[in-house]
Amino acid sequence: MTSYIFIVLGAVLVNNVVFVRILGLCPFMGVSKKLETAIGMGAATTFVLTMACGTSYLIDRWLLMPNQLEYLRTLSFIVTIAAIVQLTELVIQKTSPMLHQVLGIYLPLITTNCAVLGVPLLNIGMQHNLVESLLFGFGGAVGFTLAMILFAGIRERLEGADVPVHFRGTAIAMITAGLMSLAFMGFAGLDKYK
Amino acid sequence: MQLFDFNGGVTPDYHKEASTQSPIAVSPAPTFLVIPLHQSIGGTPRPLVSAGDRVLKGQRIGAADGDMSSAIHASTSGHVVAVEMRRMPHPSGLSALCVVIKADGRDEWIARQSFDYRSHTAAETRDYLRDAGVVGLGGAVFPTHLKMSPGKGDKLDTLIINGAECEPFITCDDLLMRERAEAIIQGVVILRDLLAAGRVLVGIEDNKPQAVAAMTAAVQAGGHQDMAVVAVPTRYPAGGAKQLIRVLTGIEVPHGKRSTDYGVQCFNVGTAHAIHEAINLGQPLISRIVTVAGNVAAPRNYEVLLGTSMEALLTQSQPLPDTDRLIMGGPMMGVSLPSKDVPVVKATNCILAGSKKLFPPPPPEMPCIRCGECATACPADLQPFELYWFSRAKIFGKAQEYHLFDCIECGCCSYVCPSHIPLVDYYRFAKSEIWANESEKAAADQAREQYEFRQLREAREAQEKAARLAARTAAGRAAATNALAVASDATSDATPAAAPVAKSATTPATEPAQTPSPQAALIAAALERARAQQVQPANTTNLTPEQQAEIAAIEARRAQIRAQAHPHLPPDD
Amino acid sequence: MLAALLVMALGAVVLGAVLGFAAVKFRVEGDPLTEKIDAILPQTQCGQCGFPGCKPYAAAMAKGEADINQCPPGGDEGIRKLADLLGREYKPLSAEHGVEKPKALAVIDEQRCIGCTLCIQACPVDAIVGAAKQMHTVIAVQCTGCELCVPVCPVDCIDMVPVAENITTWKWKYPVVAIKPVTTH
Amino acid sequence: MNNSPYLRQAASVQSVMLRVLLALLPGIAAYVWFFGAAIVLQIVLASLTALAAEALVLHLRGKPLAIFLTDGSALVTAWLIALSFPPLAPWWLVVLATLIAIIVAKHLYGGLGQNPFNPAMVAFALMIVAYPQFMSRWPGTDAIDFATQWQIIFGLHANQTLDALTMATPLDALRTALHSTNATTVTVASALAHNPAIGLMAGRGWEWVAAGHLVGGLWLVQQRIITWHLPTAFLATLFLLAGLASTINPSEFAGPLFHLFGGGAMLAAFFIVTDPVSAATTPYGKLIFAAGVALLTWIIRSFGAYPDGIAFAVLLMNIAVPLIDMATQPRVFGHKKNGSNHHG
Repeated sequence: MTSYIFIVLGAVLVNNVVFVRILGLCPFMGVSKKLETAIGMGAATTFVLTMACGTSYLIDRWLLMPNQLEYLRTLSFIVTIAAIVQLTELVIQKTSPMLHQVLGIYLPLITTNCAVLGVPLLNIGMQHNLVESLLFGFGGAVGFTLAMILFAGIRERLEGADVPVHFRGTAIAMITAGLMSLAFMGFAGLDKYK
Repeated sequence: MQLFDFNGGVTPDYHKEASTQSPIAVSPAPTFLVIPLHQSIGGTPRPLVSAGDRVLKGQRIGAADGDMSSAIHASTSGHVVAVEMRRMPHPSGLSALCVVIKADGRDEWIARQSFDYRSHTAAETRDYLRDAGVVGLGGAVFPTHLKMSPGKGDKLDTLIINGAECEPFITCDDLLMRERAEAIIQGVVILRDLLAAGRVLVGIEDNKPQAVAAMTAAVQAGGHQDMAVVAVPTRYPAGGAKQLIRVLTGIEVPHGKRSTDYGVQCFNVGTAHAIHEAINLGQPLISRIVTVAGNVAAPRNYEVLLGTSMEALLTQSQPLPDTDRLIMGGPMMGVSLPSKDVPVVKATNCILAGSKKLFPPPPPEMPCIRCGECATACPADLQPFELYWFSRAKIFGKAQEYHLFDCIECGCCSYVCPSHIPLVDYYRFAKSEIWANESEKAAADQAREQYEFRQLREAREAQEKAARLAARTAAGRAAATNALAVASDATSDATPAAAPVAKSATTPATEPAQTPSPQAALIAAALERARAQQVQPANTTNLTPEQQAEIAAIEARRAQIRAQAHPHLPPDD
Repeated sequence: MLAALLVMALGAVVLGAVLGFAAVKFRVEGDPLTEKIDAILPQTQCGQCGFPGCKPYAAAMAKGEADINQCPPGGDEGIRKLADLLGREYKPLSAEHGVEKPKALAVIDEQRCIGCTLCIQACPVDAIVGAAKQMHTVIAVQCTGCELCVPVCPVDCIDMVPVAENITTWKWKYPVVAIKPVTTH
Repeated sequence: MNNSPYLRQAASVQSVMLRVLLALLPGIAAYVWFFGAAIVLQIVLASLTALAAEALVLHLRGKPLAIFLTDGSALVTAWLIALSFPPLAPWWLVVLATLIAIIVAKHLYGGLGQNPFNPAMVAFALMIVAYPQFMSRWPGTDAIDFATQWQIIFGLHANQTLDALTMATPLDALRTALHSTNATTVTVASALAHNPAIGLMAGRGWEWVAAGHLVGGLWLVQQRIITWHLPTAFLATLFLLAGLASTINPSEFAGPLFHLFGGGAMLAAFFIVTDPVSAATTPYGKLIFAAGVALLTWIIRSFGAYPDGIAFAVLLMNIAVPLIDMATQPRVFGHKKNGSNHHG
């Protein structure tokens, strides 16, 4: 049980997908201008990422490994993720048009969110079992959502700041992301305690 | 009696002693009076007089424009010299329509009759007050008759009379209460009766003991058991209506809500006095008490006829030579006037002469360090620094989320700001931008509706036309060809048969753009007529063929744009 | 090799079937985005954007076929709002589509008007009234200031008159920052 | 000609900053008393760098130098950097840190009042990540004369004897001991007992520096420069957490006084979490912010990889400030609900 909690906490804080593993920067920079969209994106990614971790584990364990097809891992994971994203988009469009509109073109972007591919691959590398895979994926996604929300909060406030012209927009956002990453380094070592 | 407290507020130096040393003086009637038609919240009254008319003192010269407005009266007898645009006592320095009266010195009143409000319906009394021009004299000039509905259950719990007068320098209400307490109480009685108020609380800041004593005496003399004069702690802005209601009753009236819905209503003492004069004496609102203070040798209160030039009034108090500005209102909320040559209006409770010494120019504005002093001082419990942050960056939506419109512009935040930021200026800017945006949005919505209606109509017309044309076939074509021939002649009117083709806005330019279109024929013909009628527009006397071709080309382009707009419509042929 | 092909083919078939089913099951009609964009546009219907009205321009933007900086009447603020809504980067108004001007209204000089009705046809919001051969008048409250009536008038009798400020439309100005930047360049 | 109000209270950013600097003096005095004048050298270095960097950026941005250079904000940042860094750190470390604090953390965000992160803490965190070996040069128990200190700071001192002159802070020593390989036998008591640097509570000398900061901080509260919310919430949370943990497991967790008077806790309580620009601003927000900093500080001190977690804790809570402020908006006059609702 404790190890499960450590998996989730580690994925959320210590090895935060965005700030420590530096994955999923595209939506992190792109959809974090407003808190609303950041939350929506985080929710959608959480769903997709958790699903992707479970599915990819099953594919790897029951399809690829028995047939010695590990070299197809990346390829088959991408295809699976793309399908899950498509499915999510269709479902969201039908059930929550508002969210769909808010997410706009960023929903398909989840397909190319490297975090969504990266976390399942990390799962395989860490030899997690199904439950651990799901938890790790969920934790990573929560960490991603956390990063998105915190970042969006700061960006909303920064909109009013008198940032030097050359640093406005993406430049200052990158610097901010860097400093946030620095702050998250403070969590280093917490997952290795005892 | 239990008093409540409001958060925030500040205690600046009050400077009230100087102008309370002498009694209210009557400012002499000037030769010329400039009476703006728009002196209250709401619609601009319609002028009822024109140049040359003789008017009597108290005669209505501007009629209320609907119910959300208030009438305007001549302040003295004389002749109307002009109804024209004059500079207003407004921060913009812009002009507005005013009635200019040359006084004849006789000061001849209209026939004055008291109004027995007990034998009239409430609606009739309200109309009477509207036509008597009674508005709130605390500075907001909201038409009083609009505040006269008791709200739920036809009864009001508490009627509050505002004699707090919290702004530094201003003492007009103080002196009015000292000298005319009985008249005020008579006005309060009328208000109490009309609003069916259960009790009346007169709130006066405790730095005006003489006013408290005078009002208490007047209440006792009248034997009013349901009235109480309450001294409230002196702290700016205790005289704000919302703050005074809170202090006296504990009730908080939110922004945009009517206080009657919460069982309270608040009137200024000056307004009560004006109601007494209008109803009991039959005198409409033509004068008011104005404090003249600040950088003057003899600060004092005057009873001033509305329309008197501020300069004339100021001179009576002998402004000091280093006076560099004129402020209407107090030092916390008053407006800097662009010129001395503006009239005293219903909103003028104080004229403040300023100097560099008295009101030093603010030190340079520094960035906000979010120290939170402003939030501590804000009587509306806002976060002024957040409002500033978003107003400065013109992120108005966010400013509204932080309740920009709950700001009463009392100036406490600017007063305490260590960075010397003119915070209120940012809020005024943001508010007027938001209002402008809203009216723009309304205009855009109307335009969209008009546009869509037009599109619908055009589509329908085009379809009808297409049907007609299809029926006509070759005959129509021949007529059109004829029309072209005729058009190139440009001597006679185009044949009626050509008209449908000429007007076919949906034709996707079937003819080459360069050839003269039937429209050109129409225009030429019209020009011909114009020439015949001797109304020759200077720039069209010699319309060269080149110019005609240009017009035709413009037409063709227009047709193309139209065609793009309706690609789905069937072509005319 | 064969196994790999089989696995991938199997995946493709299964996923394709699921998506196909979802596409049918969760189909939605309509495009609310155009409406939202249209709500931001100023509705002058001036056509300066290159489209025959605000709605077509909105539709083009919704499809991603038009840029957000083509509307001069909407101005800088309009572009910012569009950038915000569509999640695109702000960019300044495109010069080829015009410049931001203060709002003006069309006024017909009735002495010169010959009653040709061309302006009536050109007006996208029916803000000009008058019959053929009679003087035309602009209904000021309905005029959007699109200027479409100006070029079509054969006698140049339509002027664009900037809307003057009065006491009620006057706006507080942006507070002047007391600190003047030291100009070193 | 300005608009209303025409009256203003006499207050200025300058006087606020000046009083903050004054309040730092008791702590600095104790610092000099126990550890020599090296800290003064570092303060001078940091101040000069900060002013130069500030002047450079202001010039580049075309802003008036006179007003902004004298506002004192750069000096406050510089002093905080000097006071949080080891006094024997090489000169370039302090200069680099100050440059980063002023240019990156402050001015890239628009300068005074607009930085979301505490500039001094950005500098500290960056340096401890980048140069951990130099960030542990704390003065040892033996007094070193100023000449030697000067040599160490400017790199003129032979490196081999450096280790004898510097040592880890008590916080660091405790953490290293508890996390070492034979950690099973080490307890807080045994680790501290063998440390000559331990004074009454949290390190010889260090506890007096902290006391100095406490005195200065209380004066700031009395001067109404800072409100009680932030320091109280910070110190109380740290006290409670440390107290609770050390009561439950005294062999593994240090006591509350060790935490309060050790490391930069007192400096943080009154001078760092109270930075109004980067801290939360609503009354409840302030409590949450400061408590959050204390919680994270204690967690990082007790379980993390860095000796003193204050810098990271402050930065982490800085990140959350916009959200904290949003969630804790006070009730507006006349409104029922809290928070920023549109139609209240």
